[in-house]
Amino acid sequence: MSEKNQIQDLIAKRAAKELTGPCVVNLGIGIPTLVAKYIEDENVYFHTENGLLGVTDVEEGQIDPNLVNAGKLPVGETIGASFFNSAESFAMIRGGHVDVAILGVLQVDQSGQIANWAVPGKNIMGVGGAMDLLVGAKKVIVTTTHTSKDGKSKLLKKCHFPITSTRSVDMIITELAVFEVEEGKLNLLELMPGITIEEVRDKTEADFIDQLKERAK
Amino acid sequence: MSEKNQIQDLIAKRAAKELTGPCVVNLGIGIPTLVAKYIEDENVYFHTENGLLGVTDVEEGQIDPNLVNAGKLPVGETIGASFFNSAESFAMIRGGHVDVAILGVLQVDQSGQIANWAVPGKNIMGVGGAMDLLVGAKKVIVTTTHTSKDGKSKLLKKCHFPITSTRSVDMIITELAVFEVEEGKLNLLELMPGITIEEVRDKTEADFIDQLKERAK
Amino acid sequence: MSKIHQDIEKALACVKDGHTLMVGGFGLIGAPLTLIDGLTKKEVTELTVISNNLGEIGKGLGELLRQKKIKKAVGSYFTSNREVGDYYQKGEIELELLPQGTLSESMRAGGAGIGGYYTKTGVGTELAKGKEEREINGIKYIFEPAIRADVALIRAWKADTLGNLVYYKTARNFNPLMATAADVVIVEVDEIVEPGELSPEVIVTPHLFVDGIIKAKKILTKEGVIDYE
Amino acid sequence: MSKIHQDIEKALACVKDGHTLMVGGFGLIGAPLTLIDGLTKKEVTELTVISNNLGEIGKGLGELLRQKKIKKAVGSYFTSNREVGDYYQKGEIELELLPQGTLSESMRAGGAGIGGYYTKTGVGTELAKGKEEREINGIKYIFEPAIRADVALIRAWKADTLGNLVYYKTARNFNPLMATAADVVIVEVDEIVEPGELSPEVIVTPHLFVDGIIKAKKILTKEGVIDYE
Repeated sequence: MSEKNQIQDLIAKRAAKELTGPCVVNLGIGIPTLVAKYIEDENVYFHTENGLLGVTDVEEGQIDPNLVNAGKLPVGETIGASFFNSAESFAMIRGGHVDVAILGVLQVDQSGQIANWAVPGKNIMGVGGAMDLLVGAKKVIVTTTHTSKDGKSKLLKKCHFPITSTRSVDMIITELAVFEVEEGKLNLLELMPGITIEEVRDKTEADFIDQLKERAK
Repeated sequence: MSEKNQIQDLIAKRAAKELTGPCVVNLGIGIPTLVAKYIEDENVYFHTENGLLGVTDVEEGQIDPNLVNAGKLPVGETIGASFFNSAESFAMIRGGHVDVAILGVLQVDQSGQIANWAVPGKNIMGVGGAMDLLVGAKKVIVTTTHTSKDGKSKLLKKCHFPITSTRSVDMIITELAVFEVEEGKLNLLELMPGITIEEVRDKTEADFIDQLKERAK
Repeated sequence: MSKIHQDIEKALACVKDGHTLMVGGFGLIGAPLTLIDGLTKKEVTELTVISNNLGEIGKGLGELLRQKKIKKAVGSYFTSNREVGDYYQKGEIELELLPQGTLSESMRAGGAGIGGYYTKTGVGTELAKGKEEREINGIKYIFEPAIRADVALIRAWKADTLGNLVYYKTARNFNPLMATAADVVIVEVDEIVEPGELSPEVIVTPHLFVDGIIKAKKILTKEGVIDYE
Repeated sequence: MSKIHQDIEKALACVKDGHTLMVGGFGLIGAPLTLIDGLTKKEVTELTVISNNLGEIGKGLGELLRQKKIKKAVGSYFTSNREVGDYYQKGEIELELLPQGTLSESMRAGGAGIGGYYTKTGVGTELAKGKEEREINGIKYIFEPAIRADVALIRAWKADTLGNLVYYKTARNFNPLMATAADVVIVEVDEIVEPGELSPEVIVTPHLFVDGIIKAKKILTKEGVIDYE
């Protein structure tokens, strides 16, 4: 497994711990999609905005080209699954019927606002369901590498890419640490195995409050 | 058959002539409901706002208490029928997907506006689907006795009961005559068998234009 | 963890004084007769009931009306229970009348995270009084706000144990809409089946909308409402 | 009187220069591949296409893009065909981007006679620029107008000869919504059956929404789009 894949799996595995059934979860493209493979609780139900509640893995031989997730990847359907149209699917999302959304980001700031759909100076070509999930899901968890490819912090004082929503996310999970957003501030809750707080400070532009001791109590 | 029933059947039978398939028709309570029995064209489909496209008669022995029309009367379902919820049903109506609505009235005026849901001085207790049908159906046909029980014209210069919609109906069928509404005016198109224009004039408060000759051409 | 209640009192524990309830059905057709019967036996007051009708005289919600548990009713056609008019005259109930299409659309909006919408229905009529009018592409509309409830009591035909629902003929009516528009949704059903018995393509209400399930003990027949078995 | 077309040219005769088309599908999944293929062979220009994506590179609506038949596209995710960006840069196509939930809700509104509605989605973002903001019960919303089209081209799994439709798995997506929101609705299906073969309880699109039916000649497989048989 490449280092990139190892990091992604590490993040996904940690995010999976946040999901305890019964709950309905929508997974974004990328790292979020990996979360599903670490879930054993059969009361965690996966929703995909293209019209399926009850997403599961599919084996190569069982692939159906007309059964995909929001990333257009082949998936399977669980026992007890249901299909619905796009408006019904987003009614579930906007209407507050999805418990958790796990999303990737380009940037997230210390108030918990995220940017994950557009980059200044490039054509704005797609938004998909990101904005709907942000306003609708009861809890939003961000899974992301701590830094971008050029080594810059993705956790910023303020997003400079266009924001996805004015709503703050609830939790941020990276390969270095776990943060929660509370009253517009970032709390550092947890270090990933082998990571020091100095390393986190070093790679994080955003201000955060060290709650490690509070959490350990 | 009582005189009242004979009059109702006469009106319903005339209204039935206006329906040629393929079309989707919603029938109101009362005389409109009787129209169905004079339709032989199997491409005339009946819609009921409580959630069924494909309403038909039901025999006594086949009555299902959970299969009713908007008047809560037992009905049957045709081959090719479909069930849907109330919001979907009214989306069909408001969205312009129902070709014809046939409705009863308390009053109709010479501009084609109708009053069929409330009487001043009495509690306003129900409106049902009347207002939706008025704004949504492509064509609205009124079937009504020409006069009320106390002998007064139901075709007025101006409705004095609360109107159901600002939209004018398209056609009015009574036991005396058939009118169409064109550009806010009433045209007399047809006399019912054995009725004279004098009798119509006598029993009609509304102004109307005699188009009998035009029509006969 | 199971959504299935054996006990009507427990199924209705979520209903509190002063709550707004959505109650399914078109008259008695598709009404949650068992849950309504449970409400008649529960001490609860000052309810706001959102339902197309208030049942029939002394039947269904008509029984709750007689018990004076309903402070306010929101519906489209109270005419089907003429006692509603009597209680209204005596000042014992508030009424809010909405066109049936507006009632159902407002529920859908409430369940779909829509704040409000513009409908043509009612423009220029008494029911538009006090409502904002707006012209869109040359057509007049009025604004209608979304509606939601604390609890929805609905009836379906079959539920699987997860809470997926299918309905029966015109007993469907408002039930699937109410299932989306309340904080807590309790459904009574004729039959409870295992997951997988309802095809994913035919499920009308997916399980994420449903909080509690109880087997119906009352059934509507040609002869009226009777007890199961 | 039959809605069934044998001939793709006749099925597409309703599409005229300058028309606004809704085209079903989430990428190629559930897209009316036969009808799109027909459009590539038809002389038609200046189309506005409302569809979640513009197909993939050179596939589906991506082929129409290359033919420069599309003046404007309204969708939520053009990223799945990176050629869209190239045409946009060259000024050869206008784009309107909507959140996917807004795109689908606006279609539903268009089909349901709703003039417009208030959604939370997009509030405070670049996609809300120029849109009316309104607070309802303390929550901020933006106004979105309903959208409609001259013609909708959709795909379903089965149609009966009346035009009742059922869909297949996640190929359902936008298709049932588009079926409600266009003046003329043409559907391609894998199978045409007799009335009665689709249960009244499972029909997703009742026949009153459907104007024309054609049997699909293109099918999406794991290996890509192929011809039937």
